[in-house]
Amino acid sequence: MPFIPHTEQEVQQMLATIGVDSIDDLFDEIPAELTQFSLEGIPEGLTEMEVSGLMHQRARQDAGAHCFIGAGAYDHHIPAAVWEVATRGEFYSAYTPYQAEASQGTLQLLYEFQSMMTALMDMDASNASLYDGASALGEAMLMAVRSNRKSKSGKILVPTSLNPAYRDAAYSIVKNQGIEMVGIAVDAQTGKTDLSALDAYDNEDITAMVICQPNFFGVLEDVDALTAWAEQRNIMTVAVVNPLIMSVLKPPGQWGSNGADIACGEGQPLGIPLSSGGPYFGFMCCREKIVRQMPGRIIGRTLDLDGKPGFTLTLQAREQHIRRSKATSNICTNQGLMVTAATIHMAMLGAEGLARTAGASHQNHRKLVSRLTEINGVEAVFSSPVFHETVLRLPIATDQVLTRLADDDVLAGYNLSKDYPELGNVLLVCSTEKQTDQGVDIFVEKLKNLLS
Amino acid sequence: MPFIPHTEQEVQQMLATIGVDSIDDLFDEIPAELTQFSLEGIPEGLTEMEVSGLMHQRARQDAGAHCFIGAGAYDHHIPAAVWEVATRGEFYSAYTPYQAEASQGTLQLLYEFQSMMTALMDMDASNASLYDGASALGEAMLMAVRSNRKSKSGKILVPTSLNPAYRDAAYSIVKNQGIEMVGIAVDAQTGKTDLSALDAYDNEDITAMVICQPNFFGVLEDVDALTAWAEQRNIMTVAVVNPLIMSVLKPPGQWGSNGADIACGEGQPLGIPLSSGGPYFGFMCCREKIVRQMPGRIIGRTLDLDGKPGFTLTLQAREQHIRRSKATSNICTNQGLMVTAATIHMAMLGAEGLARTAGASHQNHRKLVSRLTEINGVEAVFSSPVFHETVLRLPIATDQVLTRLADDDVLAGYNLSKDYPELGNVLLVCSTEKQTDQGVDIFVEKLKNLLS
Amino acid sequence: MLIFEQSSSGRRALAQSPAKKAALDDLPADVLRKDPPAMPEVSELQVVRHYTRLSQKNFSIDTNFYPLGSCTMKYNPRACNSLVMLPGLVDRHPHAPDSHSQGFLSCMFELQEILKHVTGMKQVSLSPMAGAQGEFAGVAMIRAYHDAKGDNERREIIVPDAAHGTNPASAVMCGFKIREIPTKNDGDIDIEALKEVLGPQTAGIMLTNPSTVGVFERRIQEIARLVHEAGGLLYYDGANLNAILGKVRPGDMGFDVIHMNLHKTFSTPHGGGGPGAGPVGVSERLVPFLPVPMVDFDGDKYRFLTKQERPETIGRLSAFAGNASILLRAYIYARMLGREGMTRVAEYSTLNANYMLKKMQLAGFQPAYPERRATHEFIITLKKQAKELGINAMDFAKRLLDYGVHAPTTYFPLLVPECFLIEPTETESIDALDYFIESMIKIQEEAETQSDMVKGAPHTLPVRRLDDVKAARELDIAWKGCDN
Amino acid sequence: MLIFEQSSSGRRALAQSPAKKAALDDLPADVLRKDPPAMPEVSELQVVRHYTRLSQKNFSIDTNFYPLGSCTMKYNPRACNSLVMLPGLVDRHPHAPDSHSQGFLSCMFELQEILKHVTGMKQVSLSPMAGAQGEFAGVAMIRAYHDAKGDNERREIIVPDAAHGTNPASAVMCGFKIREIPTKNDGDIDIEALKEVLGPQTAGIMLTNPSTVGVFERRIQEIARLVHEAGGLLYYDGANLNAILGKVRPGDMGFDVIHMNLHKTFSTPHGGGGPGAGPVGVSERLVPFLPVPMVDFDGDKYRFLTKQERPETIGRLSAFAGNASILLRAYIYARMLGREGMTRVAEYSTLNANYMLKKMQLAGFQPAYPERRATHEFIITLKKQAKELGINAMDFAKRLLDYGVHAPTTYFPLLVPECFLIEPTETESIDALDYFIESMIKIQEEAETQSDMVKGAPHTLPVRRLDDVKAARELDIAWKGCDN
Ligand SMILES: Cc1ncc(COP(=O)(O)O)c(C=O)c1O
Ligand SMILES: Cc1ncc(COP(=O)(O)O)c(C=O)c1O
Repeated sequence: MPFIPHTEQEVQQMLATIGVDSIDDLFDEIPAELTQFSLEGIPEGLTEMEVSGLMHQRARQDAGAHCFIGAGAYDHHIPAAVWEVATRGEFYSAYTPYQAEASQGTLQLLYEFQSMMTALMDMDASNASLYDGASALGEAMLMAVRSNRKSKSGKILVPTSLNPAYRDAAYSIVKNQGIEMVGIAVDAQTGKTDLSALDAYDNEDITAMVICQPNFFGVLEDVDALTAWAEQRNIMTVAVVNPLIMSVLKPPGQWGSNGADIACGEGQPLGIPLSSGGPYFGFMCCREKIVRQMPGRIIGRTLDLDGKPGFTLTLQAREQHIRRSKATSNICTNQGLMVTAATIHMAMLGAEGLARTAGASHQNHRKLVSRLTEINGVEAVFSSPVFHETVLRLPIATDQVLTRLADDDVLAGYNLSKDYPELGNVLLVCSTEKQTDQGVDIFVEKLKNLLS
Repeated sequence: MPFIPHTEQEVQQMLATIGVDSIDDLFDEIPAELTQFSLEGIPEGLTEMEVSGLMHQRARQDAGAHCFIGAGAYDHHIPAAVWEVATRGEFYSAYTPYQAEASQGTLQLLYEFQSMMTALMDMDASNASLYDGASALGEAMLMAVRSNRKSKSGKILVPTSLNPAYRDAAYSIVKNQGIEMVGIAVDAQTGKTDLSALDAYDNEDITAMVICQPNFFGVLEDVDALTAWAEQRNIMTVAVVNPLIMSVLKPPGQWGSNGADIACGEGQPLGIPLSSGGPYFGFMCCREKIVRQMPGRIIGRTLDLDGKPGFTLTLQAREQHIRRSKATSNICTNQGLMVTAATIHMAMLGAEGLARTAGASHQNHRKLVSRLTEINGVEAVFSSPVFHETVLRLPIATDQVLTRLADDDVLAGYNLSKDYPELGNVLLVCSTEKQTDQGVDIFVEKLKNLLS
Repeated sequence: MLIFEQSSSGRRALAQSPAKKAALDDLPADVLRKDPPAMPEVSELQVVRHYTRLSQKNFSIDTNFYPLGSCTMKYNPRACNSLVMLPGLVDRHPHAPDSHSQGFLSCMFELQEILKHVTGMKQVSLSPMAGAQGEFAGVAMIRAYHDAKGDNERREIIVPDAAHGTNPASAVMCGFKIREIPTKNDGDIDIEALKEVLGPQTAGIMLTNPSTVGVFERRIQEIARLVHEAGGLLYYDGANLNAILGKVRPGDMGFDVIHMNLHKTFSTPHGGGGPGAGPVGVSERLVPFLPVPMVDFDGDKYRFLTKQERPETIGRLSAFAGNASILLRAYIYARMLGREGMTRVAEYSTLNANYMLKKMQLAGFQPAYPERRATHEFIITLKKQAKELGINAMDFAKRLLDYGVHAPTTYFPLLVPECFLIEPTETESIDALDYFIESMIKIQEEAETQSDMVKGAPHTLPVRRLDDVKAARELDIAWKGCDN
Repeated sequence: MLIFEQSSSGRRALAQSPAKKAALDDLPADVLRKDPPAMPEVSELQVVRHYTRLSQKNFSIDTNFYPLGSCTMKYNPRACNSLVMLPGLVDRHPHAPDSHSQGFLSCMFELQEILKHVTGMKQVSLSPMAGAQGEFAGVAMIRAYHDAKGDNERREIIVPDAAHGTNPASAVMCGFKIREIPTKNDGDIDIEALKEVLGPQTAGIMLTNPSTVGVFERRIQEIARLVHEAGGLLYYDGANLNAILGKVRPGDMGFDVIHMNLHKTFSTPHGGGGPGAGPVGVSERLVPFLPVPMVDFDGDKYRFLTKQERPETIGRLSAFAGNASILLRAYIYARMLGREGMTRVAEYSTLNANYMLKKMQLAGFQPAYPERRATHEFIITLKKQAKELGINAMDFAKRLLDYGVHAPTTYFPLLVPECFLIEPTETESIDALDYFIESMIKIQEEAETQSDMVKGAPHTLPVRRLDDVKAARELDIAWKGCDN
């Protein structure tokens, strides 16, 4: 009985208090015919020592490669203090801060998080997180549809340069609500959303438009032009951005003339380890005027009975526990612990540290790409500027390159050919500030050998 | 300037307040000719990311072997909670609890530690730690000499079955104070201290005697007989024990008729990781009547101004910061954090958990030894019962065995031939509860191959 | 003080970012940011000190008894955290090739299997990231099922009035209309009312069992029969799975789809609001629709299954594979529990709840369902205290904080007036339970003799009661600089 | 409540020890324990909760400004902790063969080199486990040196009256007699008095520079010359090395042996009392006597040197190689600082101390050495307050705790009456320094207007002032069961 403190004597005492003979008596309201089954398929319990041995072994199986994969999850340095503080029991094992007086630690931290995110995005308001970047986009689409009362169509323009997993997840989330996602092509030359492709929608009722920065190819979009186009047509703009990179690139709040309406994305680059894809956290920011359409928890600063400042959940009338079927979203549990870490991480790095991290990632990437494209048959697919991620064309099948290099513990990148067969043999490679010269040398050498 | 928060503007403001022009002006009392030197030999600073990469690399260099070495440091399971709680900032970054009111966490924990150690040893008093097992023995010898006022000789009987590193360290510590350590031979057959060898000292003025349980060979000593012999002659007894094993073996407080006078040893098996030999912690317990001779800090329970119980450093008149040259020891900083972990560890395991851990280690060891001694030419050297550690005779040089097996990532044991050349090719092997059948299989297979 | 208010222009944690600033001279000027965001400029020590001190202002399982009903605030084993931080796990990229994923994938596959067995479902997908997303996935599968059959008129989901808010909200997100049915005075749902709303428009029903009022729905088999006969499917909200783990299985009760809250039943951390993990399990007929990715094992290698292999899936719900390292934590916990441990979770959480219920009843507190067994939780109604003493459930809740105990869930489910939903969990000792009951008895005395003091509680926390109205009216949800 | 008082007979943390009990039937009955020790019987959650809550009762660097003079309570980088916990480091056995030790040994060797360079000594041994053991090792080397020359009459060690208690205590442990010399009013030692005690019986002198009164010993070169001329050696107590790191080196000042407190200058944790690390560095003449083990590098492999290779060593001081993973932490810290970082430690700790000194002086507090520069620390004497207001240094110290600031070192060094030895360290921001000064000013006001309140401080901590006399008289140093 791991984790159960009861002694036999205490159990007897408790049963006597209750007035039953056995624990099984407490289950006497359950129909007897439902309790006949076997759990043989579940292994027997292990001690912590045994499970620790097992997990060390499993961990070693997957460990120790040079990783050049990005594609939505980025291996950035995380200060040791971040997770040492974030996993303190008081943060780690607290519930959602419903009892505000007993949760001022988490509440103040979340208020600080909201403040940092609005600063980073240059937006008015931020919520306290959604599940991940992809589902946040789904929620942002729903929010845009709710917010744009002038439009009836529920049509949302989505560039094909959006991460395909985001497209899929968002589609799963919005498809049952009569929303239509309309693909906008990418310029085959530049890798940017094709501005001229928008002409086709000039006179259509479009509810919202998604704009990525950078897009899935690493390419920098003409965010001002795209936003301006949408602004002129009262189309809600939903920015999907890498928040780390917003420390050096123009943030959504400054796009076009008035800025994007909603900004969302994946918070992972802000202090969350790769850990097989989760838990990460989705963030969402918006303009003040549509804050009541925002899904998720929001923390506000207020005063207590003595006039002392304090923090509390606010605008709860948007949420499912108050509004039930009329809520802005069904989300309840969000990604609190991840946000705790991200807040500490952002405080630790500050604007300057984030900018240096983004900058070094990009600089490393230029080195990597220039080394790789020296190899015969390897070339960049798109002509436009990128940020720390590039699509490369390969002379042989991407799959084959990935498998062979993995044998040498080089994880060469993301197989873009799966999602974009029209691009041929293409590989999405990524760099962060953690990239080492030694890692690049090995990558180049192994790839050269394979291709020669 | 990692870890320095000053901005240039603040520096100027501070210098202006002080009334100097530059930071260098603050060093104007240092003779100029002393400041001409170069630090070229020290590398340039690294970021945390860089040093983290470096340490991961260094760690990988030494990782991943099956370890059958004991010889004073034991690879026991440590619950994850132990170090997660012990390294909380409030424990990790506090000083020695001089300001009692601001240190009740550490002080109560240390009181609980003392309580657990006295229970485990069945002694009256415990201090709050010394450096390690070996130096604790040195201190125990000095304490015994101070405590045994009837004896003048300063002669201490020390069995040759004592860990030789303990003997050396204790000697370094006591040698300048006119103390003589007299070796007592071991019975070549049983591996136990030779009781008949004591006859030679029947009529000598002996101040103290050291008794190990188990001894360095893993062999269980006749602690009752040894203690009784000393008691009859008013010789102070200093027990050197493995505290984990005291959960199943008769503790020092119950040896002979009245128990040992002082018990000390290495606390490492109580929740401290191997970590290359330190930090561990030395523990020391004693009878009430000699507690004022004990070195190191002691915590007492008392009341505060309001009559509320609280904890504070007590009997400080023994210590260097009060008594200076007349102190019982020069020790100041001890091993607080290790004791923090050990206290949590002992609370977590309890008497039953410690006993199960010791028991499983021993049971595993019986399996290991029976497997190894099936190999031709491998046999146990001593006939007496051992506890989780055994001296094996090998048909070839121990060094050679160790080196060859290490190539296969089997760390086969401790080379006892170095310290006891008279025993021939001998190896000290050890088991803990973490030993796996798979590990044993590999060990046996590799050794078999080598010897065949 | 906010971390922003500790800023000094130009200060930073120098060890934490690259020593040199990159030029970015390959990028066009108009994509670059002009002014840096107004973020804190502080030292590493300031950060550590600030957030360490903030943390101390929280109640948490690690520091307090936390009997928050419906939330299963049980001990979160620290090993689950430290082991997922091992190199190889913490730094595995979600797109790592299969060759570098077997360790991780084997854990995921085995977790799928364990959850399958303990719920009695046919197959499990781990990808939903919390309970509500599990609900969404489950209801979406119900819709996909009917749609696949061309049964397009089934657009109603039935939920009891006591249901958690996420149930109707999730159903609406799947495009359904909600039909609410009442709960009877004995805590079971009103089957007559159910019969009335069932029909060809019925897509399904969402139930929690034990229900949110803390009792086991006794006529579950009849309900299942009725719903199935009407052509609907049954959804099981697994928030209360702790009560029955290993004792009775949703699959055997007749449910077609279930989500589990691993952050409740499988003890992954709540983290001040998340993350969770809400795997879904299904009966045979819903298997094709499970969300992707799932993990498959061919006896030799583990691999992900995606839309390619599972064309009828409702799709993916996240960019990668859900809250992977929360799933890993749950896996570690499940392996430590093992088969026997699972059953004991239900047994001892139920024992604790019934013990508390009985002792509180003896102390004069009024159970909402006095004739019923408690499950892993139970409800006390404080309506008498509210009426006679003017001390309501909120007042009791706030005063409990002064006693160092986190308040139970208050005002949920709403149908019980002045309700206290109390869930002790199996990891709490009798001492903690007794301390809670003693505290309640003391507060009752205080309510009778010094009611103003109780109404003014808490008195010993970092803040007293907060002005929620002001918070919503004068919205201050982000720091706007020193001038504000 | 003690953890013992939360016990219940038979309760335990079941995940934490083997599921089966071994028989031990191979062992003779008389060596076995009859009754289990009376230790706590508690659950895993109880342990975590108890010690988490206890921790919150501590002041610490991570939660409070901690200007404890002579103790260098600077920020302890968390990376130093987490990196030494990596598999490969945390589980390396001290007797692992060289083939499995190169990672660890290379760190140790490089640390030896760094410490050598920054102190200006010829060679360094890392093995002493704290400052006091470093002192012991150093003085033992002085003795070994004289003994090796047959100079057996040198049995006196000179220490200033302001020296830390460990200095005389360590010298006595090496069999020396202590000669104390006074400190002058300007904080330097009295060189005339020194001359008087020097002679053929002089083994050496132990100095701290900057001294424990917080000033730099200006005539250090003259002192070195005098002591050397008398045939003695100079010992440097490195507790205050933070003040001069990279600015001036003990080796250049003429010292023959130095210990460093890595838990001060190199920011390894104090851990509520330790562990520390007290490496020793020596000048040419003491090299043969350094304690073992040391680490050697032949350009290819790293290895330990022991008595075999170093026959004149004073021996080993621990069972293995000292506080190895504290040394690793110091190594990590040293690598992050780098060459430039070292110097800045001294510069900014000195800047902070001088700034505080000046501001406190302006606020009316009385420096002990008003004519002198502060080094990394300085002394304020509160004798005026004690005399005129009846509020002494202890009262100020206790009241500071109510302000959330740890008290400076009080009553050390003893020669300054009502002394406050204040060491801010370089990692504290001007805000923290200003807050301390403001608090002191407020306490001064309180002392003038509500002195009883100050004398009764602290008021906001878990306990008020404790009865130390009772603690020593009615000794209660171990829990004796519930009956007590
Ligand atoms: C009964 C019930 N259903 C559903 C949920 C939603 O789960 P989650 O918060 O993980 O989204 C909860 C959580 O509080 C709950 O208590
Ligand atoms: C001046 C001085 N010397 C020596 C020491 C002793 O160092 P340790 O506590 O590491 O033994 C100290 C520690 O407080 C000190 O301040």
